[in-house]
Amino acid sequence: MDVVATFRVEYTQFLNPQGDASKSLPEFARDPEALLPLYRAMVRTRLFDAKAITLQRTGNLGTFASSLGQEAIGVGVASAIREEDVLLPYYRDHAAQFLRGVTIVECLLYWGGDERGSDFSGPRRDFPNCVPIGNQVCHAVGVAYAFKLRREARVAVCIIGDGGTSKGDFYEAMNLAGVWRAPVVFVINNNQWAISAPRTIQTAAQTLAQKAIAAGIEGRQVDGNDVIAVRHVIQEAVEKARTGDGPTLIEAISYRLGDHTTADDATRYRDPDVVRQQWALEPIARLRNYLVRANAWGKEQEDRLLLESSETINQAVDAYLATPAPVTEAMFDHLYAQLPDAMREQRATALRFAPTIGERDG
Amino acid sequence: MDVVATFRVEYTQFLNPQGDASKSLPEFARDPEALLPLYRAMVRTRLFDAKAITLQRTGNLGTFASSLGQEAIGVGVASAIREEDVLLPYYRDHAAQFLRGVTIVECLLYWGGDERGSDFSGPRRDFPNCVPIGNQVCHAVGVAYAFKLRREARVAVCIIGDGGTSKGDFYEAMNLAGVWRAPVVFVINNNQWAISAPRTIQTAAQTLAQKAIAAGIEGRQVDGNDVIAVRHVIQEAVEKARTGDGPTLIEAISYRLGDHTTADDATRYRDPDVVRQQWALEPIARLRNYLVRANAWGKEQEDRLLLESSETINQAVDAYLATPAPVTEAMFDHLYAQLPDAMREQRATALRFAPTIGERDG
Amino acid sequence: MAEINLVEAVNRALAYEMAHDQSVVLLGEDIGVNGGVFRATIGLQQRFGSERVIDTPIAETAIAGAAIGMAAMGLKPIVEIQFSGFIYPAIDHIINHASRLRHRTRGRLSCPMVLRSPCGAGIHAPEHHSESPEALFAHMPGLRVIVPSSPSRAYGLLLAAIRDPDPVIFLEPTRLYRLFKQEVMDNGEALPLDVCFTLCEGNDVTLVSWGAMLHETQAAAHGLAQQGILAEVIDVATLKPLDMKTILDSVAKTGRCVIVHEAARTAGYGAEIAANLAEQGLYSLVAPVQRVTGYDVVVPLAKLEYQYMPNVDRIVSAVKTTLEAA
Amino acid sequence: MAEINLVEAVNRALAYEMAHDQSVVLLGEDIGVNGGVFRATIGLQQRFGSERVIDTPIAETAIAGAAIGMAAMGLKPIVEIQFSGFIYPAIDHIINHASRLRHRTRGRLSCPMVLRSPCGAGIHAPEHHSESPEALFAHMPGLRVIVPSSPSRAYGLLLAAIRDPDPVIFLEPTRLYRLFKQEVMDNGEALPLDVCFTLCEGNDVTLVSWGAMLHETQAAAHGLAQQGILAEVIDVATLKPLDMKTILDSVAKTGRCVIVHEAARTAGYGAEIAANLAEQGLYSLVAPVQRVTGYDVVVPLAKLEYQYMPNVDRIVSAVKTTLEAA
Ligand SMILES: Cc1ncc(C[n+]2csc(CCOP(=O)(O)OP(=O)(O)O)c2C)c(N)n1
Ligand SMILES: Cc1ncc(C[n+]2csc(CCOP(=O)(O)OP(=O)(O)O)c2C)c(N)n1
Ligand SMILES: [Mg+2]
Ligand SMILES: [Mg+2]
Repeated sequence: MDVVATFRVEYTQFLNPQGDASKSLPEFARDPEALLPLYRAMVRTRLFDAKAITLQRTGNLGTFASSLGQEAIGVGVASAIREEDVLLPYYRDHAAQFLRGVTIVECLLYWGGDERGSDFSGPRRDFPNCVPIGNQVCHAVGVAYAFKLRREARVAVCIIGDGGTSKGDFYEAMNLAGVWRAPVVFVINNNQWAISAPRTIQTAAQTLAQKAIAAGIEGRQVDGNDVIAVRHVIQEAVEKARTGDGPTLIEAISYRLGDHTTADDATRYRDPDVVRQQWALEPIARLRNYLVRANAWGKEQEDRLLLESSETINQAVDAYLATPAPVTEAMFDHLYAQLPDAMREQRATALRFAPTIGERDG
Repeated sequence: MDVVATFRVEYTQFLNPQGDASKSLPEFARDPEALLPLYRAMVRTRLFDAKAITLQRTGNLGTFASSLGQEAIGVGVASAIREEDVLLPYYRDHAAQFLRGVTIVECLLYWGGDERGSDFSGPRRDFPNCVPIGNQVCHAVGVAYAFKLRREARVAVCIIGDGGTSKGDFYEAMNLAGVWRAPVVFVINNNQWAISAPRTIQTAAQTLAQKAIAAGIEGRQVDGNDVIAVRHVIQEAVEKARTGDGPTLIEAISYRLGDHTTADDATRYRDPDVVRQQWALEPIARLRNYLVRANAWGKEQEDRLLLESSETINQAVDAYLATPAPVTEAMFDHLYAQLPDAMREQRATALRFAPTIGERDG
Repeated sequence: MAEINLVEAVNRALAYEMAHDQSVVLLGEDIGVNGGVFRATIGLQQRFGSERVIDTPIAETAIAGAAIGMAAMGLKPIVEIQFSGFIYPAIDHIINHASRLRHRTRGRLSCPMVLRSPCGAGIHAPEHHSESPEALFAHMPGLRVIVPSSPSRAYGLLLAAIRDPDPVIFLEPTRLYRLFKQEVMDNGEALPLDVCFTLCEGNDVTLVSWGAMLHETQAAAHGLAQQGILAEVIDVATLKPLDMKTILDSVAKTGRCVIVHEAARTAGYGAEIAANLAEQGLYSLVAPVQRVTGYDVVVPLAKLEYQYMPNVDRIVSAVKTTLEAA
Repeated sequence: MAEINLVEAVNRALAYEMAHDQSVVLLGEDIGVNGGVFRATIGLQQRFGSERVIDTPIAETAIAGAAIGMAAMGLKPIVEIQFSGFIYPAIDHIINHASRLRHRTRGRLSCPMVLRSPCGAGIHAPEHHSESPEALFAHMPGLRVIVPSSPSRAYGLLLAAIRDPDPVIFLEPTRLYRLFKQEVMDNGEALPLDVCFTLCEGNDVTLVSWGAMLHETQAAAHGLAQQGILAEVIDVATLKPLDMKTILDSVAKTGRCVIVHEAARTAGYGAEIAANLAEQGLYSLVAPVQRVTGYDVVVPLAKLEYQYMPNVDRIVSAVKTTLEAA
């Protein structure tokens, strides 16, 4: 038997869990100061997640999916791409969206059950959160094709969970991107759980990155709790795509430190001890340790950051809570560019019989 | 960057295109006599294909998909599996079905537009032809799971085309089979065309066998024009599955020497010269050359085989042409185990207004 | 005899049949250790093992397809699709294979499977979690389509669905999962799959509905009763095959019909019932049929979902219209 | 002015719009070099290049999904699904994204795409090649659904569909592709997407149909005319949004209505039209509405497909029934 093809999957990490550089850092990370924006973004996201959960618990928000422990993925991705690139997020990507310019109020409106949250400012071309698992991967390939067709130096970047890699959409889209050499980057947030399903019941593949091999494209693994590594690997993939060298799949290994969503209770299906161990790997302390040792960060800055971030978040929460609910007719708006005459009567009926709109708790 | 995983794809061939053994043959093939049934089966299939095309051209058969040039795949597969195993074919697998016990008449009835063709004798549990690309791969995993659950030493074997490997079903099913370690073998008939789409349009992957890596299962490539190699590789995969060691993907490389179906005209999209070159690789002459050199076959046997086969086929064709068309009410039979009362009136209407049933030409 | 809610009734029916029929297997996402996101399968994996209660990868297409393969081999797979908004990747296998495997093989193979999925709005769920796709399946030849509206009917109809030799789509209204309890005898008794249930009799108007909307429909009937208007309330329960006779007999008596469903109006299943009235019940109708349905819009997010769903006022007003007519 | 058949009309419309709108791109299986299995796209790749006329892998899910991404970025993708039996893997993206991208982003993004697919039986095609799925799409909020019945309407309606800023499902009856020719001016003039077309006027009965079945419906109208029965024939053409007014006005005049379609009867689109008559046209109806449709069975293979499809006799008989009534 002759060997007709061989493949390998590589793994990238710069900061080990203790926050020591395990190898020389990439250009952008040489100056610790340059890493502060990434650190601040991760901290702000974590504070936001905590706040959002409180809002849900107190009946002021709908089901919410926290990114606890996976902040480095969203921040690494968003910091590596350009304003004109297009992000196709799933429902756990507000860390990336915030850096892209989506406001906290918009994010809260969305999870509060108000479509206006997806009419976000900042990245007007970015896609809204994709809730049906995997669909966004197909959309990303179409977005990338449009860029390629128009000779625009733009890249589509989509994010999907480890569970999402079991979905046909993921494979069909990667395969299509390979054929089209489309300027797209597929990022897997491998937080090792899909609600109650551990990574092991999703696939017998030893890595998720190797799924790229099926599409004939490059697949890489990165420490998803090392924001430097994530940003670096994404940056390489994005520039590769931008210069016409095709798609890349990146598996970012992290861990879901929280429940799947506020509707979930992870203690039903996983061992709290394992979660406790995973806390030793989380991205924020890791980068903080590095910055502190590099004398780029200290208690004073930390306190100020926490204070300022909390204020920003609280102001946004007030604005969110003060936002009047959408009007009944909103459900007929934007269904079509123009509402068909055939539907005017339905709209009138809706207005006539609409119950008074519920408070935030619905 | 550390390498965290490596993979390889191997290729198997025993008989080279000239029919010389490029390496020592597997056990079952040591005695040339043992290969005669395979040779006869391939020849019979080729004669059948020619006949079926004539029937279609003369208005006595519907659209038909010939297996010209790919006979070794069906024959290799069917000769390697057991009666109690289950075959899940697509629409180009009558070579395998005939060896399984499906009759020529049944095959003609199916392509002639009569559901009774799928109520075939012989392998009562085998699936009917799958026309929607890729679906059968999912079914095969469920079939295999049933065997595993009941501790039956049976294997599900499905066949799919190279174009079918672009479909989400194919990936989802392989991935699921990997997780379940299901006793299933996935065979790709890589005839290098999907109607007018060359293999290169389907995927950027250099081999189709490597798609198994995405599912964490074994993927192998085999010369699909070498019936010995096909049977050998399938046999290994089937026994591996039977003994609980999980699924395998096998890419059998062949070539579609004919049109996609009788509804197709391949000269519209491919170079006849390339097809002519591919004739040098086809499986029947290859095995014949080997058998002749091994003094196991000669002109006399060849003539008798052609004569006998033609007679068998012609008798079957007569039986097919003599088969009365199905009755109108047949479309209500077997829709449910028992026809719901709500549908009795529809059935009566159908009987009342049915036009006289068309002749074979519909 | 215990009082249980609808999701508990589903759980009991599944448990009963798994205990009595070894060929029944469950597969879906998070149905094992986690007992399903709505807990419909809670306790079943512990009791029947992970080989019969299978936590699958996220792959609705392969889940449906694999179930077909299992069913063809004599198992009775019961698939749980986590929310009806995620049922669409399974439709290809349902319509192209499950619904026709028996037909296309002339009975040689069959597909005794059940596809369960929560459906409907009203629990402030996220996007895509509030769909009502029953009409899509009701249009597909070879299927049975069921939407239960109470714990006892959920129990009896689900048992019937599992025992049915052909594929059944079983849609469970999430809003009813815990809305109310009922005494349900866990005696393994199935309900018939070919009849509508008349929940209360009346001579003035016929109210036809199914699933969660029966709750509003019955509330409307109560309100009307106070005003001396006696409505006959029919729970369609099994949408396909449809027991039109029960509805026609009722309309022959009342002369008026209001059909209530949560799904979008256009080509919703209410249209099929109204069409049958126009064909077979025309001479009974003394007033135009009324459909009170969800609007032809995307089901809005939580803030407006109750503006989308039919409510008691709309139903009562529709009834009044039919009474004023003629 | 040239006489062309329906598939040529489709080809002309595609060519016209590609020539006048750079943002139009085609994608599908075998649509390039091969010009599509029905030749609907013949010559287009040679003329507009393989970047705008894209031969795709066999992946209906990703094809539909990619089209949505393209559309959101300002392209106008036109997807060809090779046969309607293979449209089902695309449904998830159509209902969960294409139909609601504008709605869920409050107009920030939109999805101006067309999904074309052959539909219907009658050409002795293999299994799964004869489906009529229009009702499934008509039930989905946010879509437009069109089924042309002649070369000129195919040309004008397809142009309108491409220019429409929202997703359109465009189903082309294979049986009509080459059945007859018509003079069609290739002048880029679109037809309106919100009206039914009255093909011939009559006072005795209203015949409502669409797609290939209009052929049988018109033949029936001819036959009836010989017997002095004057039927008004309406081509619905755009099923969603539905121009019910044209149908109601006609029935107000005739008092009788027969709806003809090829798809299975239960929850077919004929039900929606009949339901509207029961709601808004009841007092015009002097006879029960009749639906002449495909049966609720799997479309049989070639041998029985003409036993499945509605034929002139059935239509005429239904008309007679409505005339005898009352
Ligand atoms: C097609 C589809 N099926 C099922 C669901 C229900 N569901 C929501 S989240 C989830 C788990 C996703 O896990 P993963 O992809 O790993 O992302 P994570 O939530 O862990 O970030 C499931 C099954 C869905 N949203 N879409
Ligand atoms: C889901 C689906 N899409 C499209 C088709 C139409 N179609 C029939 S055969 C075919 C090409 C299949 O090519 P391949 O898988 O290589 O098998 P081959 O015919 O070459 O043996 C296509 C696109 C189909 N049958 N099913
Ligand atoms: Mg996960
Ligand atoms: Mg092929």
